[in-house]
Amino acid sequence: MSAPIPRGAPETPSRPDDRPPLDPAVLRGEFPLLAANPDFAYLDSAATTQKPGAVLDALDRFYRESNANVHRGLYPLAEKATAAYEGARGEVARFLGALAREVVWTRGTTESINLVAQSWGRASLGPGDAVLLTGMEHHAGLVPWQILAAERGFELRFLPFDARGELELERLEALFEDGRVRLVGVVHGSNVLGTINPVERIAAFAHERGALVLVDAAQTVPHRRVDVRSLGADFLAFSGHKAYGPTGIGVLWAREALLETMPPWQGGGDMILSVRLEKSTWNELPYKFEAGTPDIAGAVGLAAALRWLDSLGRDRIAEAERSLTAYAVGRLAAVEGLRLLGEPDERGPLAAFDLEGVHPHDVAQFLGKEGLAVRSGHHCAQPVHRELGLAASARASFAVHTTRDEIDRLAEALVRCRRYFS
Amino acid sequence: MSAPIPRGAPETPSRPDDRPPLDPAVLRGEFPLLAANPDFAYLDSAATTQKPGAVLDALDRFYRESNANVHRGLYPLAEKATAAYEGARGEVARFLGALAREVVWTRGTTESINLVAQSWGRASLGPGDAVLLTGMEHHAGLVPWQILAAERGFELRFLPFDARGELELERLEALFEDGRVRLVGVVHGSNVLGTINPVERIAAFAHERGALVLVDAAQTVPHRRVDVRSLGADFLAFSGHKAYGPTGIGVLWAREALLETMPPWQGGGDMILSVRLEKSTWNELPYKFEAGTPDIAGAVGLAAALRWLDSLGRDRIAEAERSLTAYAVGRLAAVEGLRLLGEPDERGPLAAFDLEGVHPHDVAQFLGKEGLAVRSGHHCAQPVHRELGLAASARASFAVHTTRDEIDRLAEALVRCRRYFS
Amino acid sequence: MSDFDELYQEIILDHYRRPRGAARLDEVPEGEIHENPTCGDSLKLKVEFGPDGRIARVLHESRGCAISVASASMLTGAVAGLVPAEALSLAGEVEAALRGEGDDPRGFLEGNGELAALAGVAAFPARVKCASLAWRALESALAPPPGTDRGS
Amino acid sequence: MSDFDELYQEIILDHYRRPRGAARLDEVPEGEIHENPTCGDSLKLKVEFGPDGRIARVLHESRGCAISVASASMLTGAVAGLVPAEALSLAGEVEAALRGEGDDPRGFLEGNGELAALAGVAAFPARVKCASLAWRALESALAPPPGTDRGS
Ligand SMILES: Cc1ncc(COP(=O)(O)O)c(C=O)c1O
Ligand SMILES: Cc1ncc(COP(=O)(O)O)c(C=O)c1O
Repeated sequence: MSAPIPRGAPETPSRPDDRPPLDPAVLRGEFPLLAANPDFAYLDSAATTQKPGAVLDALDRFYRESNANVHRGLYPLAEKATAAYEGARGEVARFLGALAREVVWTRGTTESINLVAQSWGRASLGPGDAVLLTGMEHHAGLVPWQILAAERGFELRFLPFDARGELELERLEALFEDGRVRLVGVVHGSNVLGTINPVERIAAFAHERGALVLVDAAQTVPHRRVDVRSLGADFLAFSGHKAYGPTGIGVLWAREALLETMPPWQGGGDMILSVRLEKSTWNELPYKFEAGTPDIAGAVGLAAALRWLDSLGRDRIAEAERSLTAYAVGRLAAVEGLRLLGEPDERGPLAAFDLEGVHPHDVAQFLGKEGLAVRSGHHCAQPVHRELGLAASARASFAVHTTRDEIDRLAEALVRCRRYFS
Repeated sequence: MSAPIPRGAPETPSRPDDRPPLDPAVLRGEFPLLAANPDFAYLDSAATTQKPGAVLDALDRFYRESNANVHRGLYPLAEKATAAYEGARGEVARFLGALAREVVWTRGTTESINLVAQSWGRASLGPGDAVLLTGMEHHAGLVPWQILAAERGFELRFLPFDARGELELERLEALFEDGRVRLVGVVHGSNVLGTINPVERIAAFAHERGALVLVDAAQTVPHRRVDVRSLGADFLAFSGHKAYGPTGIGVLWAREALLETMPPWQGGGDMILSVRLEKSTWNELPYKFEAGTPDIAGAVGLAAALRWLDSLGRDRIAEAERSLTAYAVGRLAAVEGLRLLGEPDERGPLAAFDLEGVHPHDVAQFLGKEGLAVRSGHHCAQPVHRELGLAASARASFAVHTTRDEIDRLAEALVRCRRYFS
Repeated sequence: MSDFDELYQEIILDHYRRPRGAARLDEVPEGEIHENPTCGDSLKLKVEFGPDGRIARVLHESRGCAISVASASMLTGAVAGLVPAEALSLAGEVEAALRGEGDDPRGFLEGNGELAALAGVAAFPARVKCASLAWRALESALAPPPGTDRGS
Repeated sequence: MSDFDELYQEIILDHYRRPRGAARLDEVPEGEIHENPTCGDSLKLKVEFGPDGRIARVLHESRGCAISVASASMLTGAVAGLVPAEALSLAGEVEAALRGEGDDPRGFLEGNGELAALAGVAAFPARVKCASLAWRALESALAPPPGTDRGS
């Protein structure tokens, strides 16, 4: 471990952004895939985002100009690679208002949460303990804990959501009453209901009762300011590919003091300080959790994506998407036979729905042929659907490049779709 | 899991390749980074390879033309992404002589071995059992077992190597005598000694005694034919980034029957069949081991790299590198004060060495300023170095683009280097 | 005819709107419900035999898309009167043809009455699971695999 | 002067070839050996105090590169005569300056006698660990951290 870790400074306090509002039609031009397909409406950004040219260029440039393995090379190219890679870590830290040594690279949100479960959880949880999850977790926020609970014998509890898709916070008191809850896992933005959950309040409540808080920010990092300290998170996970970055890279952020106490998860090169045949000792943070050659180019690409987001301005993005989402909700709600899943107070840029008499698969296939890409299925959130009495739903999700025109096309196609199948 | 899995057919029997020998100087031109730096001698391919244009184009083209999340989308772009991704799995299978359903995507060799340890190992090993490793494992092949041994209470044993860097196979009998060995972990090509180990013989021996065999093929897949059936492997791991592919992607291959019995490792989306709040069931192979959004572009890029390797011809590559390596060994051995680590019968394309009176760090720094990129350190193989009475070494490693001229420059610079520091 | 139109031929939509053999099958235990992991769709299936050992009737409770419901509906007609071995062999062939495997998958389906309408599925790999679900359920109803928690 | 020549100034090479304070320190227990995880280099360090509580002498057994040996060698001269608190504070400042941090890292080193020769290290981030190793060892010799298995 050779390169000094750049320090991420807490985010500068947000100044009002007085640039004109973002224009999605113009931003479309920054996405090569969209620019090449002018009639294609990509409404599946919650599954994965399209990539701006700036990110593709950063990836390509890394391989053409800086490619070498990191940390262990002394020749100039290896130093360049290490500087790019550790610089990317610093940029992620700055983006989250964290320290660079608190940023652990993973493949994505799923691996981040598994890391917490298998390192912190396996070492910390046992019979008599409980982990509290919300009823609207993505499978990534649920299944790792199920697997570990079966192994370690602790209890899983669930905070339910109401008909509008809001968490029933008034139940927290009872759920915590016996003092067994050690961790709360909460999705910041639901990928089905759209709900933006009040993580700050939940964290304050949990911390008063001695529990830690893990935030699944896969659906919020690309869309709004996410500052780990002001959220009050102890762990926070997100995926690069959902934030305009490449596939294969993601982040686990955790408070330094927690990371210090956690045992390593994977073993191998780079995470060690010293290896004897019979025993090894571990490297410092964050390398203790990064065994083997990391996705170097992916890290560089993710940093380029976050830089690109910041250049647009995160508040401007949030504002543009808020207004587009409100428009979409209005247009969709007016489609006959269409039921929106969730009517939360604050909604992220997505809308899942049920179209009476038409299975979501058929909806998506129909829309697909019209050049409208929406997702259908359970969106890796089967319990949410079961709670709503559905097996699956269709979902349209939005990004900085989504236009009102695309929403109009969606609403009109849905009317035709229902006619076609009934 | 929607797309049918293409079937990997066993490799076609090798016909003699009667094309002219590969010309490294010409191949250099296919690597954008090398082509742009004509005086730069990249002698660190064992750490990570440079990427041919064909791979960079495949990556870029994926994002520009096919980017979508896989498996769950029904619109045409998602089908294209899924076809590219599963097609890549089929190509890896064909390359290894395996079935597509036996190919699990990971981040690299390190994660592959951790997966075996934490899934198969945690479920299968306990007090009274032993895992036999060689004394020349990379940390990736050692530390995961150390971590698990501490948790599960089994024993680690080691097959030592001799002064030439060959495994002492005559000791196998004694190591297996008590019938406790359940798994043998063996590095196919040592990343320090260069030794190509006789995996076939070790596997036959182990299988007769009921033990499984895990092969770390990180240093052989890029350089020669690796056929999982003829090796007799039960598990085999390699990294894309060392085989001319992108960072962030690698492979665990395992026999289908083994994968079937292994519990999942990470939990999340895509690896499940059905999720209830309290319990879930697992998807079919290989998806049971692939939680969350995979490195889709990475898989596509790795397939492009393997295609590119196959277009050169794996036997031609092996032949060209064998001859280049023999030349390098001769040139290096003639440098005064230089001691090669290992003199194996069969050597992969690398040479680690000790230069009398000069620390490897200083060697690498000196060579770096001369435009020669070599690695220094313990190369994630501390026990090997300890066995040789060294803390570290310098290592030059070769690839299809390495020229004799670069070797000459290396040998000459080493002479000057020794003079400089003494 | 576009791929889409071939996928949703009139005969498919007809089977979807009026599925043959549809029934409530509350008696089918949870463990025997077949699920499509992509969407959480589920299918229960029950086979009734005649005194001659042939399949007298297949009933299904399908919660799924047009393709999966139509496939289940057509299955009921296609296997009635077959002995289990014949039905199993047909199921295997249909699944292979849906995946586009074999010498002439389209020809095979077109030579099997209404199943011809499923020939359009092969162009949509993501829908193969939907069309196969009922056939897999039939296979495990006729030859239940030893206790396993894998996807079918 | 190139970065390389500044890194390996004559004074560095001199300290490397004839390290001051070098000794065999077999008495230092295994747990107190400092290692550089990049290369497996190791360093043992022993501090001897005078009756006045000041550092009388520092001895080290360095197994490392020119930079790490020279840095250890120069350390012995730089901290002799200091009280522990002064030595700790110097170590902190040297490490920060090696990382290129602070207002004027080069100026700081150049104002500290022979340590000026370490100013070239900041241009080589991969070598900062080498140059810091002895200073970290000194810190833990003077204020051993509570039992930890982390890297230094
Ligand atoms: C023999 C061997 N095994 C395993 C690895 C680890 O590979 P990775 O860092 O890609 O996981 C390497 C490379 O560093 C290696 O040379
Ligand atoms: C809320 C939420 N959490 C977790 C995930 C999993 O992310 P990944 O598949 O990138 O690991 C997703 C996306 O699928 C998501 O929407």
